Amino acid sequence: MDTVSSAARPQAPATGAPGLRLLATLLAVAALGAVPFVAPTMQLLVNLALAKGLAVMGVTVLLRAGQVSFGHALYFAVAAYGGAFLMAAMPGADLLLLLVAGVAGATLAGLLVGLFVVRYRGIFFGMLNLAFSMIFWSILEKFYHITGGADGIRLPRPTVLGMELGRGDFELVLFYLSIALMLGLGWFTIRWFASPMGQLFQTIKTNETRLEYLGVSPRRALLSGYLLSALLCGAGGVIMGVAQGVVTPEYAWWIRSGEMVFIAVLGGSGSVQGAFIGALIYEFVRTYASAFAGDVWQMLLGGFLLVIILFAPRGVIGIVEAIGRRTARSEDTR
Amino acid sequence: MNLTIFVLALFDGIAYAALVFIVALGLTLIFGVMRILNVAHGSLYAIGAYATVSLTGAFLAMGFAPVFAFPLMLVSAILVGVLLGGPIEWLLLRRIYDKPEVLQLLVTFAVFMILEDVQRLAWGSQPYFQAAALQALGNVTLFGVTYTVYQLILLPAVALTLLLGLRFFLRRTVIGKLILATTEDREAAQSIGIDADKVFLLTFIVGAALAGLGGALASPTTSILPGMGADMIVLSFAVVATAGLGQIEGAALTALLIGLGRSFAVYVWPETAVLVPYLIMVLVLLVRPEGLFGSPAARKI
Amino acid sequence: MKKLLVTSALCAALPMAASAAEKPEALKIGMTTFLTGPASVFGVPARDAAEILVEDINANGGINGVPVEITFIDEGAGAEALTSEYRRLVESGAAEVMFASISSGNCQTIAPLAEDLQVPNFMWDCGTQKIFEENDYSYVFRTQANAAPEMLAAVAYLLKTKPDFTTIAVVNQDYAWGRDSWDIFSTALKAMKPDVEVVGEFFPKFGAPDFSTEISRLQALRPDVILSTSWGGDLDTFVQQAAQRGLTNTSTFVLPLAESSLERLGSSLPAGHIVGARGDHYFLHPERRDDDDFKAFMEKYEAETGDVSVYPVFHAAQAFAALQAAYEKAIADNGVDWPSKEQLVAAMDGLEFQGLGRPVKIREDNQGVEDQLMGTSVQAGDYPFATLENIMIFDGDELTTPVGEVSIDWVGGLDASFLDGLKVDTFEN
Amino acid sequence: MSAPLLETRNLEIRFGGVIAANDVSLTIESGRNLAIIGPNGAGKTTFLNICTGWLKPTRGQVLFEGKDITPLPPRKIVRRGVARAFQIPQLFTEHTALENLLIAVAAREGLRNPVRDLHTIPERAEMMHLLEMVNCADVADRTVVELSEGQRKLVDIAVALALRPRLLLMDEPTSGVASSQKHRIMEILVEALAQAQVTSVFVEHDMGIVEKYADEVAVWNAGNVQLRGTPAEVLEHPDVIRDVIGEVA
Repeated sequence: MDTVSSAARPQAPATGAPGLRLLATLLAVAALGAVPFVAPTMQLLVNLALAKGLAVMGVTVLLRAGQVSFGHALYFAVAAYGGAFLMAAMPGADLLLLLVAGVAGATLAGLLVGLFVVRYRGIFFGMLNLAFSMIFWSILEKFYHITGGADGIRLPRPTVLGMELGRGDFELVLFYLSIALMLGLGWFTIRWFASPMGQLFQTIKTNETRLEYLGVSPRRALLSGYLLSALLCGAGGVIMGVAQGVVTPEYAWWIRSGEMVFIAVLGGSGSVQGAFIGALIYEFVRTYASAFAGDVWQMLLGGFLLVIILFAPRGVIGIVEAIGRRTARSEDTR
Repeated sequence: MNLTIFVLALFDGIAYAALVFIVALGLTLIFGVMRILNVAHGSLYAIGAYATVSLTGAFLAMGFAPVFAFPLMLVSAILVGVLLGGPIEWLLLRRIYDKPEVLQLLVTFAVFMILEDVQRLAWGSQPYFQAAALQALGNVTLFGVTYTVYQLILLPAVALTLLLGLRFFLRRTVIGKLILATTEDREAAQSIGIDADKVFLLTFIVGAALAGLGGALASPTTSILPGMGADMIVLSFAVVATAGLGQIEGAALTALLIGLGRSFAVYVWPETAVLVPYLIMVLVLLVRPEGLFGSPAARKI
Repeated sequence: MKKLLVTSALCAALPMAASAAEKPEALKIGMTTFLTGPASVFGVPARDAAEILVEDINANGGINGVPVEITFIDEGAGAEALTSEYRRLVESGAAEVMFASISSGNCQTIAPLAEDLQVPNFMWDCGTQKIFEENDYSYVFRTQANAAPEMLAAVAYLLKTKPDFTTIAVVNQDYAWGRDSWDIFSTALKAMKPDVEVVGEFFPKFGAPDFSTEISRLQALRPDVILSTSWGGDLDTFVQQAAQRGLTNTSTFVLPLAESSLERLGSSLPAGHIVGARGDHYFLHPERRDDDDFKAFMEKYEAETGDVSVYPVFHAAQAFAALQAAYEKAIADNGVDWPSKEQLVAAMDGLEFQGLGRPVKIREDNQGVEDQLMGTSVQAGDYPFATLENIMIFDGDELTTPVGEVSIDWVGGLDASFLDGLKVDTFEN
Repeated sequence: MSAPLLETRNLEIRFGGVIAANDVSLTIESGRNLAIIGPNGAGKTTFLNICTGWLKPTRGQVLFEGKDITPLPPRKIVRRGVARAFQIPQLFTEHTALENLLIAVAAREGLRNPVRDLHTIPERAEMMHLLEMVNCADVADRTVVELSEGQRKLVDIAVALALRPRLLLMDEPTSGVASSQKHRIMEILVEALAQAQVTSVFVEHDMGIVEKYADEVAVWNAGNVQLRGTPAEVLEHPDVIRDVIGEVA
């Protein structure tokens, strides 16, 4: 089962394009960084979008190996609930400890489930991930006395480097931590894709037989990428949980996993920048569509994705790059 | 776990399994032929339920007898199949057969999101309750427990008829053979003159109609409210994957397995009732990676 | 100095000691309710009532001349969307006072958030008693009762009208309200009737569309009494499916929140089942149904929605009555044109107000004290749905957990004699 | 004399009644390139699949350098020094020719650095040299889908060579290539094998190729080796002319 990311494979960039892309990325990051000052009311929304973008990056990693998981909200929820339980056990816990614990929990869950699901491909891989996330969802939903049941658990504000911050300062710290995570984990993922391990992982998409005949177990190669995807989803989960202040079983619901795949393809399947662009678009449409067009944000997004799939399979990032190349070309000819 | 409890769990399980099977049947048929896991199946199920409740309500208001609810169920199923199933395949899916599997899946996910809002715009968000068909058949008491004839007898009977009917249709009729041929090998089928496009359109309409029928049959047993599609479809995924993708007979057995599993869980350890179907799915796929009835595709080099 | 302030004419000239806020051109409030999902049958009536109440307030000059504007947030969109929308509304200045919420789960999430945002928040409908018992708030108030008096009234009415039952089962929604209300009900019942036997505990999912498996199980268990504190679409589905399979003939149902479903249940709810209303809320309230304000509102509500008022409507009316009374008290206490937030919050202590039932008082632990109405269903024929007979209204003060005590412990310490001492007014219908 | 490079003992495998390998005992000495000829469907490819662990025999053993490798999966056998090239080239279609080799060497070296770009690994020069050896240096940066059938064949072999195997099993290295190109490919191939001191076993139909490039020839028929010897001996043998060459000519 191959996927669209073949189309997203960066062709040999036209002259000047890598500079253009770097410039565009820097501009975008600068714009994001200015949000708390330029548009403070949007800070929470952008922060949630960044958290979702981190998780979507996890799904994008798997798309690069031609695999789609419909259950990665599992790691999103494991990390968020891990953070919530940690705060309940250690009330004064620090934000960074929460992040590390949540991500570690998600990666461990990724190992336990991964050892099982890496034996499968295609629809079975997708559905098995779904099954595990639904098992976790029903545990969260039904074991009320342990997990707080359907109402979820509160995730009170953690301390930052030992300091007890007020709400405004804390949210600013969280916002810039999210941007730092986007840059750090984004850079790592892009480099990892180009690294030997990342390249071996991506060969699962085109020829597992040859991979076996290179002396590499395809399952172990897939597991390496699977763990990274669980880690990224975990990071997103912790940030979302802390930003929201409450974690609910909804975090592990299958539609949230479907959303992540949706956003990955909308933004640009296989592209790290695409994951964040997709997440930002998704959150904006979800929040502001209902302001203009009543409660039809789902229909708008569904229609938007259909247009993308039918006419621009390389997603929004594909469109942006095409425009970038066209302006680059028109400059050359002038 | 005395005998009566065992029998009660059995009856509840069968009634629930019948419904789950009818919905999973359409999903399995579509996947078997078109290799597409139709996420929008859940919305078609819900719209089938809404349509039945509206039609039945209107007919009852005009003074028709409750027994009319049954033919109306078929009408809503056909409406869902033709008015929704047809355009989805013809306008959307037809354009992406060459595209990677994840995109086909996502197109149906996008359609699912669109139809969820269409439901809310058309029928609002408050719950509907229309049990005329169920009440028309009355109750039966077994072991001191009163069951509705509708749930205990009608639903399993319809499920069985659909299973045998579909098997007969696929194996004995010309169109059925065409569909089977296209399932085996689409290129080969086209090379001998089978119009695969027509077969796909027909298959999707039948599959969508089955989803609508599932919703129609479920409508008297439950209150119709937004989100019912999402709950049922995720369960159908479990049934279809456990059976082995595209295996119709397999879907019947796994629906029974999951229906009984869930119902026994309610009696033994209620908290796990929601968990059991997915646990069964994981355990089965652990033992048989291609699903109960799936056949492992030999990897040729 | 205090006496000087009292003479309002004089104080107008004096520079104000407390910092008075200047009169805004509108008092913007936000209200969370269920607009989608199964609970919308419960939340939508409350929204309709709120809109009518705002119209009425603005019709006669608003609050001290300031018109009220209201924005609704849909609780049906889930806890996350609710919290982010709640924050957006408060932080963007689109709401100075918040009414949140219906679901006890959402109340538990919103209360600390409101405290954090320092926005006055009326818990206008949620019932879990844990919020004020687990920590104390200065910006969060409850303008209605909580699970303790509501469950105690149900137990009292059950033991007074059907004292000789032996077995009971429960089917509550699996979330904060369902769990907490059962804890209090069962503790109180065991304390006052130690020989009772609980034969089955079921907690179906919030918003469950189908109860057939639970109903089969209940028919096998044959309990004398079945308690369900579910509400909205869940209660409707449960009762309709139970009636369909004859369970309502073999067991007596105790439904402390069923007043909100009477009209929708129509003929499904037969006679002889115990119905409550989480307070003295009933569209045929024996003491209030002939009062002019009551009749005027009932007619206006029915004209606009085509339905009779249900308890979420009464709770909305109480919240608005409390809002109006608080502002008027704050203005009077501080002799200002418009109170600051601190002044408003201070006025809440011991506030007395009256919605469409008997008067309600806010105690110093910010908990409202409200009398409780219980009755037995009867298909009297003058309405196409069940109405109530053998109505008892219990005094709220005696049933509400004393300030500072934990409900479960206090209720556990009661005994059968507690019933005899209760102040109860009984009405034929 | 050290153990033979590869030895099979009484190999047998059945596919639902059809015997693809019937009591095959064969030894391959290092440095002696062996060609396997025989009618289609005689089980030649199956033999290669058993030797590389893709298929498990119903009976018998496969030994590499004296050690039993029968139960091992292909990846473990490859790690011991056996490599495989395929009749249909098995390449990473979305990667470039050079990247296919770089990935092979990354697998060989077990490179773990998660942030170093594959293109910057020291073995890049070695891989470029390997591409030159197989005469594909000019298409190093073209993705596999853009390559011709012949180029893909050569890159497939180069990928196998990148693992520095001691034994290379090839399935019809020149099939699907224009006959004028066949000899050119074999020359490039034999040259590369000699430089890398790799012994090869290759299935072949073209007797001209066999005669020119094989040190030894084994005739495979009905699931077993019928005859073995130098190309001269085997190709004149009457049975071979009747059963095998008659069919080919």
